[in-house]
Amino acid sequence: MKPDRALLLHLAVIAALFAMQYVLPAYHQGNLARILVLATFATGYNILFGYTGLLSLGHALFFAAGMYGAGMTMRFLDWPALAAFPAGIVAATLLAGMIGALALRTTGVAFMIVTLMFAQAGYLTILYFNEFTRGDEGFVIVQATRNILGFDLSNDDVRFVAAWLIFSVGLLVALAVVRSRMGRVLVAIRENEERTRMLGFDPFPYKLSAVALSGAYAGAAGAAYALLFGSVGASFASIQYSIEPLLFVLLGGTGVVLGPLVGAIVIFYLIEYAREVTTAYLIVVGVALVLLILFARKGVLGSLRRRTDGWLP
Amino acid sequence: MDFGPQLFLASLDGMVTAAVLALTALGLSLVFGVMRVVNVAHGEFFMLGAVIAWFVASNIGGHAAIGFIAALIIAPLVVGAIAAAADWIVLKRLDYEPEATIVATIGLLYILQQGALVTFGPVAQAVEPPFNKRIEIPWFEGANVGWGLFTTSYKLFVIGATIAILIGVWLLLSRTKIGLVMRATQLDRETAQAFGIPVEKVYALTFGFGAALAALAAVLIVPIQQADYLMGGDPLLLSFIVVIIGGLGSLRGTLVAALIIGMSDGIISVFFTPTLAKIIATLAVAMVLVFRPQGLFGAKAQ
Amino acid sequence: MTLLSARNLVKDFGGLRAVNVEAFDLPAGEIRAVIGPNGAGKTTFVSLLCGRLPPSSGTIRFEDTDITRLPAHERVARGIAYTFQITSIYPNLSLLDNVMLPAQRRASLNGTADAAARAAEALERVGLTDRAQEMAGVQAYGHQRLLEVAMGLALSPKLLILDEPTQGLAEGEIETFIALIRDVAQDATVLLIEHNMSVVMALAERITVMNFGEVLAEGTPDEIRANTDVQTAYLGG
Amino acid sequence: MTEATTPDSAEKPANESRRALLKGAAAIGAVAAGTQMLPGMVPYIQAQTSEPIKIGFQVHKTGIGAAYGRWYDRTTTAAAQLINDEGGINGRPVEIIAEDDGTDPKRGAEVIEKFATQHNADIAFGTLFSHVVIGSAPRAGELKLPYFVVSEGHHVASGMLNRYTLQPGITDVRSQVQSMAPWVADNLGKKVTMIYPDFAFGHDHRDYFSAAMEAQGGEVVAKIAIPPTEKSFTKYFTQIPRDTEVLYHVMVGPAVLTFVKELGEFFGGRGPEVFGFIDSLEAVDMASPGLEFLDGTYFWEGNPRYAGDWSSDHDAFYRKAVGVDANGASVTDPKDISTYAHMFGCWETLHIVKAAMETSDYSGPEGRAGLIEAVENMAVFPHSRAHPQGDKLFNGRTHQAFGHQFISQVKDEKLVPVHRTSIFDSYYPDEVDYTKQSF
Repeated sequence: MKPDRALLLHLAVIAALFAMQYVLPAYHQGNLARILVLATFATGYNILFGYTGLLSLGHALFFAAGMYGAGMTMRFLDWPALAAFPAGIVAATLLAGMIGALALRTTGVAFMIVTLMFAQAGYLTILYFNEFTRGDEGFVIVQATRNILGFDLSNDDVRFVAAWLIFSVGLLVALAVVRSRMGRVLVAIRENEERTRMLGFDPFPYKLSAVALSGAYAGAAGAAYALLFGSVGASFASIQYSIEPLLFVLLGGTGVVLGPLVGAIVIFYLIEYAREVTTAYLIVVGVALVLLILFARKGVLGSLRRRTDGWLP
Repeated sequence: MDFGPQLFLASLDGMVTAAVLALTALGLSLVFGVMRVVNVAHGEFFMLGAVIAWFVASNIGGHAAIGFIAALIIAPLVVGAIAAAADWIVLKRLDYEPEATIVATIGLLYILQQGALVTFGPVAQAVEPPFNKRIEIPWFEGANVGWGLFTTSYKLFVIGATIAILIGVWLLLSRTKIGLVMRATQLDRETAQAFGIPVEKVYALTFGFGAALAALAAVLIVPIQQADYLMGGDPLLLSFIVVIIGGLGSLRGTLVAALIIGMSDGIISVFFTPTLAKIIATLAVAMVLVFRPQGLFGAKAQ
Repeated sequence: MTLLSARNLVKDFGGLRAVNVEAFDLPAGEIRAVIGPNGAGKTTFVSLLCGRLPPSSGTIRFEDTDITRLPAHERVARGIAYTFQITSIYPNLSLLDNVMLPAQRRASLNGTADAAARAAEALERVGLTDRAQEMAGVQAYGHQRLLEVAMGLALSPKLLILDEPTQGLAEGEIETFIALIRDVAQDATVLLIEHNMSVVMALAERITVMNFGEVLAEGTPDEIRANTDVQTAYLGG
Repeated sequence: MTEATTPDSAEKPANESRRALLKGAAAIGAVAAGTQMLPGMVPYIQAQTSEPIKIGFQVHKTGIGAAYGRWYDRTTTAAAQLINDEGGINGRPVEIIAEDDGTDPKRGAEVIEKFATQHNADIAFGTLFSHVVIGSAPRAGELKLPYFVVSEGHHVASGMLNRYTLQPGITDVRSQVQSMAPWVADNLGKKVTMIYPDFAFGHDHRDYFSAAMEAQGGEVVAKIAIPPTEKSFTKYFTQIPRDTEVLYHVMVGPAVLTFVKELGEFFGGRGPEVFGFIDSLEAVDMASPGLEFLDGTYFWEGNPRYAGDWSSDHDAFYRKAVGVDANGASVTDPKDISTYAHMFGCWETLHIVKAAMETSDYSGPEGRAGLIEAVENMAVFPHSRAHPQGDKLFNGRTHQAFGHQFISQVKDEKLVPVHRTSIFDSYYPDEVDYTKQSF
């Protein structure tokens, strides 16, 4: 039997990322931990946008749901981190499922605006209940409680490994999903929804699953962010955090499993270097979006894939 | 304060909000109606209008009115030109494909906002109003306490100027050739093209005009608020709400909705906290799109 | 045995009555052609049958079950397959992936694990096996039409609805196509909208003629050929 | 100007921290009298050979905090310049490494990380807005990077943060607010309506001022919260009850000028006494058109913006060093108004860092714990060039400084101090003891 080239490639990437902690200086190791958490967020977003063709502008809400799901259970119910993390994922998945069920009654531009509006309402809700959420100011998750099975998540090396682990699991799950029957149907819905319906597939549960799954990824990333970096706040629910995963996916390559990772790394360091030059570093985000949409719709890996006979999943 | 005057003052404040919102949302609605483009950068055109007004006013000496009038002319023209250029350089090449244009206008949003940060700076700046006389409202309350019962001449001017501009826009759209061409393009792009209408130019013009309306609204409001590079977010969100509740692309619906949303922004804050009001409004927008996509005031589409 | 029947089937678009069919019966095993001038409501009619459009009123029965309210995908599950008039394939997927989807659907409906074999067989039947790994979007038009049919076949339908399958095909391709449909008809009922009368005459056992949304006539090819109403309708009389 | 005296002993709670403070207070006089000390006396030879001490400066260059950031930046640069001119710290020059935090908590944390691991900064310092401090402090604690904030938020002393986060250079909201209440109740009125921004900072105002006012026998008759993103305000003012004797206002963000203008138009020269926090007008010219109504109203000031006979020589020196004129504006641009009531905190904090590094003989990152202990052991900051705002007491357990507050009245478009509170007016019981936390 032929070796599974795609699986081997992804495992190699995962191994290489792990090795990075021995190579990178502390500062870049810290950056990479952050990037991996955000890339996990974007990997889920890619399942929805890249593979299913649904462009959401509201995923910050699910990221925040994960963050608050973990943060609030720890703050008010004194849950241990080990329980708070899945609580964040569950909160985000349920929320994504509910909002998906409503938003999926619309398509295209309306879907984008509906998701945007729900996310905005969510953001305002966090501000509204600021007696509990501490609103924009946010709150700190006490360092002593941030440990799982005796591992101190605030330790730089543990944090890196935790971020790497979450990303790796997310990446392999994404790979499995897109290569499964379900993944094939998601792509079919993206390519031609009407045709897919007439082949006997009901698109709705597939699309809903994609929304919920991407919500679960967002929730995992948000909960991980809270646990690894210790602070929870409303600004993580703002529109900027809905645009980030979109940007990562567009740049890295829509509908390529490794795309979001590439996108997150490139954008992170682009902004990092832009900061040295100007205070208006976010202009990088704007220019990148416009150039990508004009000239490189498939992103870095999307273009690469075309030259590799499309075996890259 | 008694309930009567309290409601009256809130309504007056709401009228000013509604006026500015009507102009801004009209621009967004026009662009969506004619071009089917959802312009996420619309709030940044509003911001640019305010920022340019500050540049103009602070570089022209003399009485505040001179700077203000100059800004009233220059800001919409400059912003319109920038928008038309953005249409020509970016949106046209995307062939106005809906999702791609949204992504592109998000990019534009960042470019304009960060551009303003570089040129204008991060600190809010005030523009002096041409006139701003406090006008007592003859309303007797209890022992005839005077404070609080007032409006200003400039607020009344904003309301009046907006009505004048809206009438102007209506005349432009209904009585002039350019308005006819825009409406024809809105109805059917292909047919319009077949009849020799230069659709691309109409689009650039429409996009510029929509942005100019936002800029104009900003120039009107900046003397009683302030210019600030992050000010585009709120008008964008509110315009979205107005345009969607009013029915996408329906100009009449947009105006009605602007009046309702603007007025209620003032009046709701008498009863509820404004954050709660905004939560309700955004959820309402989402629900309208989900269950009644033609808007609350639009006719049922076929 | 009647496989599919429709009674008082009406579809209105605003004020326009696009379809108004009092009675339509399709026996199992038959090859039926639906013909009629442009705008006669043929595509709308079959769209009602396969569930792409909901009817304004009336009933549709399939294998003695009322399917009027069933969504399209459930009708597909029951054995109704539809191929589009305007080629509707997945241009960015390989031919094999295109047929894998319906094959996978049928396999999971049947509770079997033979999706890959089904897909291969469907491509084999339309003669596209050699191109299985190529992208669908870059294929010649004729091959795309065949792929469209193969996607229908991979569903192993009881009823295959073909909407103008030969439109735009070359002479030689049409010959192949006719042979293919004869082969398919051995174990499926075929409902065919077709403009090319030679194809209709070569394949159809019975013909339904539509005009202004209504059934104008129905009968064997010979009967239809002789029908003056049909001649008037076609000639614009 | 009236000067609050230390309240007589009958009112004093006899707790231990209180006693410690009083001891410190007694010491102030002694230290201040004894010294005008040391600048330039540090060994010169060492300075030639040593690496600079790197201070990571987290600053709001962009985002809603930019007006503050600009002046925090200038103040910090001036302070570092002075310290270097006088021989640096332990003979080593100070290098300020400024990074924009975008007034964003996530970026704030990244900036802290960058200081610790990329720039190898000795300490981090700076920033005002609470959410950035709260987003950054956990990282500082984990990276064991001393983090000196100039935020005036109550989050340090409330115990929310950690041992590595300190606020020795500026007083916090709780003490500012609480020390205003007696004067307001005695001089302006007992029925107060509060207007404040609807987030944690405003809620601290609401909660602590209400409590303090009640303790004075006063009453808060209405509490009006305004979302920080609001652009027009008259509709909120209509909720001010007619029997209000004092209107208490505090606002932040880019719309502060609009806020104050509309307030003035609303009252039209009549209405209740008005008492505000200068936050409502930081970086805003008192002579702006539309602010005429402010004449005669009162403001809290952390440090008086206008120079006058109330100004000390220390303040004059500091003012000149930062480049601020007698009206609180930039010496190069009279329209560029400083955030004078807050920014002294940067100056004073850097001097505290210098003093603590010298006490603990700080020579590198391994000395960070010692540095923090040195700060914790400080109790008194005498009024001096290093502390131009006035003398302060520092509570090492809560990592928070306590100092004098000013109440100024607007006269002829200038702020004239009329009252300076006692340090003890601002004191409250400990809510945390950071010294019990391990390093």
